[in-house]
Amino acid sequence: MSDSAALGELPLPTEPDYLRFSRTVGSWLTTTDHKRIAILFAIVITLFFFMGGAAITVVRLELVSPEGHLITSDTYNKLFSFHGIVMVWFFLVPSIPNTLGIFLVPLMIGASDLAFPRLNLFSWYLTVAAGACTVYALIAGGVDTGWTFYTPFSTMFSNSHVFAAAMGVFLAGFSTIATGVNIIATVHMLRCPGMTWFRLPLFVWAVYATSIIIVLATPVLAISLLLVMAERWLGLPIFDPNRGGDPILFQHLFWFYSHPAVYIMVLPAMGVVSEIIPVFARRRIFGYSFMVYAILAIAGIGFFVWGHHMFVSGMSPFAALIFSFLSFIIAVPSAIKVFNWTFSLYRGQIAFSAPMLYALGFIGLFTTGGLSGLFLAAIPIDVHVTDTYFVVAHFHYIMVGGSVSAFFGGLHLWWPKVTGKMYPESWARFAAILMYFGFNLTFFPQFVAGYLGMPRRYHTYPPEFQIYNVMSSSGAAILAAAYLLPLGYLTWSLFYAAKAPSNPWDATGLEWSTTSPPPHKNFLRQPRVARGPYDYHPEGQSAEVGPPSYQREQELLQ
Amino acid sequence: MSPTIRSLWLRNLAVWAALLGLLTLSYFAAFWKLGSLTTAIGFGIAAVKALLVLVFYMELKEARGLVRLAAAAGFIWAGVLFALTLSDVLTRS
Amino acid sequence: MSEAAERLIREPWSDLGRQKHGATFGIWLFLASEMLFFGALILTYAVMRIGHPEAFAAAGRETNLTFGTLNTAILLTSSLTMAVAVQGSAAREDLRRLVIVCLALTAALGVAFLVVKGFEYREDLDRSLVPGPDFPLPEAPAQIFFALYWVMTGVHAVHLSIGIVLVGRLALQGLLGRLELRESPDVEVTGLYWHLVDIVWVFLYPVFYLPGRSS
Amino acid sequence: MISFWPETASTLAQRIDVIFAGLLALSGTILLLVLCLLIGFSVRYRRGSAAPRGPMPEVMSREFEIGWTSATLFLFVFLFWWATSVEIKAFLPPKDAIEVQVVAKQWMWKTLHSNGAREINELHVPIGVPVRLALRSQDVIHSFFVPAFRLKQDVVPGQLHETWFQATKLGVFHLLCAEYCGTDHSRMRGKIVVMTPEDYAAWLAAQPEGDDLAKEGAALFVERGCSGCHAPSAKVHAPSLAGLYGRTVALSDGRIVTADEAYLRDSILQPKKDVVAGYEPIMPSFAGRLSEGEIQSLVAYIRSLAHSPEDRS
Ligand code: HEA
Ligand code: HEA
Ligand code: HEC
Ligand code: CUA
Ligand SMILES: [Cu+2]
Repeated sequence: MSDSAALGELPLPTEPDYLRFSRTVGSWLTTTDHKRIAILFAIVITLFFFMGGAAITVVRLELVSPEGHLITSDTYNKLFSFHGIVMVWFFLVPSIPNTLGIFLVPLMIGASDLAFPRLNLFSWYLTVAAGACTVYALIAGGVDTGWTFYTPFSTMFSNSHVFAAAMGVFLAGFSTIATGVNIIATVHMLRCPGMTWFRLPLFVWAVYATSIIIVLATPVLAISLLLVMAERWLGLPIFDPNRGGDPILFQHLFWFYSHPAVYIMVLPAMGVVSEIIPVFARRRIFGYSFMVYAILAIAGIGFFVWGHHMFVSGMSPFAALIFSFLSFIIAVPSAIKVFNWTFSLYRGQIAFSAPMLYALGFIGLFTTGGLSGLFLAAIPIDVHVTDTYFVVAHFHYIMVGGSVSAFFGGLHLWWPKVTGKMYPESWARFAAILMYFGFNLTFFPQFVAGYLGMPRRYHTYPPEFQIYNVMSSSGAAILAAAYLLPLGYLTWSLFYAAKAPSNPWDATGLEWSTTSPPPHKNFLRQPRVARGPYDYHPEGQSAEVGPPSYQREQELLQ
Repeated sequence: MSPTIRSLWLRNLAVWAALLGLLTLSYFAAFWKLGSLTTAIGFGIAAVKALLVLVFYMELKEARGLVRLAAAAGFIWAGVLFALTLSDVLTRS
Repeated sequence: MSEAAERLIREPWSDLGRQKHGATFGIWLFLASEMLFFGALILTYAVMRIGHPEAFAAAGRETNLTFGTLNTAILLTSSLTMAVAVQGSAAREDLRRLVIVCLALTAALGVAFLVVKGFEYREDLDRSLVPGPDFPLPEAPAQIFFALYWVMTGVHAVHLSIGIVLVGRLALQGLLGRLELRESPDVEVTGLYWHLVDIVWVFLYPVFYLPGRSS
Repeated sequence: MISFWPETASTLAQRIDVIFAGLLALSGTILLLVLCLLIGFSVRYRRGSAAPRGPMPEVMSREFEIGWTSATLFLFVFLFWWATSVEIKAFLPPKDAIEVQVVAKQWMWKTLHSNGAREINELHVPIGVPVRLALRSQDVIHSFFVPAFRLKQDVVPGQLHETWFQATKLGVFHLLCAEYCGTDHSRMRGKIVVMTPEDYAAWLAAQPEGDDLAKEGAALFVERGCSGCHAPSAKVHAPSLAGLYGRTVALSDGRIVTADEAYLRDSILQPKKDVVAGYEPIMPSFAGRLSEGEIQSLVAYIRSLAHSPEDRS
């Protein structure tokens, strides 16, 4: 390990860290430092997460009684539409790639910034503009199309602010494309000496694959929304069945993006979990190369299955069969990942710190949500449960139980690196456990209600479903508390917590070899890498002390 | 005119001539009464023209593998979009 | 490496060759994205045309083939000048004048395209070939053809206008000596964008101008 | 009262429940396996425990990965095949089905029986008899959803959708709109009343003598000017519609099609699409000029002409 970037060998920087590099507000708003832009993104998405959460809090409150009296049907429709739009495009899609992703990718591959720093800043301003459009749509009276904007309702019948909302999503899409291009180019062009493809941390692989999906799928979303806007604004008849248009075509265009988008939302989370587990199990991730292929397979096959959202839409039965088959196939790489995470624990030295709790929660909830996806991929079952709460439960299990948990896990894991402060461990564990129980109480009853036949997007519902809704709403209250906790103690830690060392977890990633928080240019000297990621030793010693177990495992895997 | 400049022009003018030739062909071919073949010819010629621009003007001929890969990805994924959407549209009753 | 080249290096790159390669790769990624953008529009067109072949043939006869062909020729020629500019800027010799002239020509041809397109739009408007109550053709789906016509040529024109600004800016900077045209990645990147916008039009030509001519 | 299984009231529901239960068992097993491994490893290999560590044992190698990859792959292909076979069996309605026309609009369901009886947000059907539904929408996309039958079909405006069911249980069941359709989406609910065949016959007979669909269509046929061209006396050269329904029609572009409902509908809304051989394409489109209900009446009228003795000239 003579010329390696073994931890501690790099001279520690003496210049001020990136947070203190310059202090004016202007220096933040014109920064091209990927770490600062990541923080800017984090502020925006936190804001939107709580806005989306507040909207659905009202919804859950209303659903406690079958004949809701709290709000009108129109308000109800606007609330869940706002919730869906905001949570998907302004929170979950940019959540991990645009915060942890752009913060960590250069650090993890030993670069001083992303390939196109000004494009990066531009992307943030686009997000802000997009967010402004969406907030405008909300303030001006809201939008009531659901996050799916189905035609002809969105084009000819809705009296709400569809144009502004679609414009917001349209811009947000371009913002993610800009970040995607940036990340792909960075991973290809700026890896430091010795950082070969198969030494990349899985998080980098995951964000890289996500970026490919973003770049190739988002333009189609842009077109579908552009056509909706054109139809609303200029009366063009593209989706108007009365003039020969085809409403189902819209669904094809929308889902061509939005199915791959669900992998945009889960792949980075998988990457985070793949980083957390080795750190706290002190073990190399099991089957690293298969994990890489699985990531790429998910990204690739993810483009072939969108039609499973349209089984009852009037699509041709022949196409439905193709899409159903491919939907089963995409579960194979997900299965590989679940098994590999599980076996990474085998013979480890497992510590149950907060990030690890989130990661373990992720595995269980993702598996549950993924398995429910198989029910949906089976056409006859989907015919019954589509557009019911079964689907709502399915995707919240993956997106909230899975991705949001992983996001929180990553946030805690890298909090010391990002802010230079430790978070309060026992509070964090408590929040993680509370989140897990709150989550299951909120969304498990929805599976049952869904199979019993409770449709989604229902303001009022037949009274026999009340019991499940009451359970769900009480779970949501716990969940809200569990999400507010980190907001509290993480903010507290910024001011009062202990200073973090460079490598509090004894981890092997390159990002831990610089100071916390990192200096303006990330590394003072060009790092070099001479070994694979996750070079942990299971006997519990830290990476530098133990023998290079990585090589031995490599031999075993050959 | 230096020799570099001359070869620069010659090379590119040849491609340009081919492009305009194809454009002319495509103009007249649109009037041939061949049913749906006429449409196919129109798009076929467009594809050839696009290929010429891609290969010569956009220098995919000399480009590195990585760049070609990026270019190919665009076409392949557009192909997926077409193939699977049309698998529905063409078989809908 | 020349001193001028040194000045072109930007964070986080350490050498100009890689920076150029990175810029080319980056713009190609964006172009791949653009291909799906226009691909989705052409797919919309294809699906509609499969559903209403006669209406689309009838509508296709209403577009102005002369303007369309002329514009295609203009754009193809602008691609020629752009290609010469790019290759000239990459040549070992200093071809500064040639590059600037070709860039200016390219931008001018782009403007010419927009002017022709403007005349064509005016004619279309005069004949009220706009979806709506005054639409002259009896077939309802012919309106879809023209809806797509306006959207797609409009989006293309926006792209082209951006291209004109970018190319014009390069030419101007070159003229004022503010830009090191020879090693800068900007010329190549702008050129690639320009060519893609051109390719898009090459497909719009059979899409909007050729249908229905043979019947 | 808390229940975990919906009512099973159609032939389809029974078959779907079998798959659902099978999948439930399978994924329950897998979930249990994953959770047991997770918890088991977590406890045994918690930091500081005495369990032996060391490198991964020899058996856990590449073959392991390939093993579970192919195992899941086979399982998934099997699941696909199983689910699909049920789907395909359920696809075509039996020939002897009774027919009901359904029109969806914001925010109600209108159902029309073949004898002209109409209902709003209700549908009476006999038990044990296949019922074929022909669904249309007048405005946006709705979805005809009967949980107890495990039946759902989106209704896209501008298209004719078909689906069918056969009830196996007497009683009243929810009819819901499952596709979001605007303000009162959640109030677009109705009920399906399954009756014995005798009760059904009695119910049908007791319905107010509502204008027979075809009769209404006949009136419209004159009112909307169809007869101006299509009546035998008309000067315009247009095909007679008598005996048309169910026949094959030769089209001017060489295709031969069967004059089914979708064809009649298209002929009215998009006459240029299928021009009958030997006629000029002069018929105007009636798209946007007729409501869904009127189109249905016209189609019913043309269908009723199928059996008239008059031959097609
Ligand atoms: C991050 C988000 C995310 C992810 C990752 C997924 C993953 C999957 N989804 Fe999901 N889905 C959504 C988000 C997501 N989905 C959303 C938002 C909607 C609704 C949109 C709307 O209408 O508003 C939706 C809707 C949806 C539908 C349409 C439902 C409907 O509207 O009718 C279908 C149908 O096939 C489906 C299927 C799947 C499948 C097969 C997977 C697979 O990728 C899952 C694979 C994972 C596993 C299978 C688990 C792990 C595997 C093992 C442990 C192996 C062992 C298992 C066996 C051997 C059986 N999803
Ligand atoms: C992508 C991410 C994502 C996330 C994170 C969530 C998070 C949550 N979702 Fe979301 N949901 C979607 C994506 C997401 N959802 C989508 C795409 C839809 C479909 C929309 C559509 O049909 O178009 C949907 C729809 C949806 C429905 C169905 C509505 C309907 O069909 O009628 C429900 C119902 O329970 C629900 C519940 C929840 C809950 C309880 C949470 C919780 O996890 C949220 C927890 C967070 C908080 C609770 C915030 C805490 C903060 C506060 C409480 C402060 C409040 C302050 C004030 C009130 C002043 N969601
Ligand atoms: C201007 C004259 C005209 C009017 C008015 C008209 N039709 Fe027609 N119709 C035609 C002609 C001509 C054809 C044959 C050419 C074609 O298929 O388009 C035709 C074809 C048809 C067909 C297909 C017949 C076949 O043999 O396959 C149907 C069904 C039909 N019309 C129904 C109607 C109905 C219902 C109306 C009124 C709502 C109507 N038509 C009004 C002229 C007319
Ligand atoms: Cu009709 Cu929902
Ligand atoms: Cu999907």
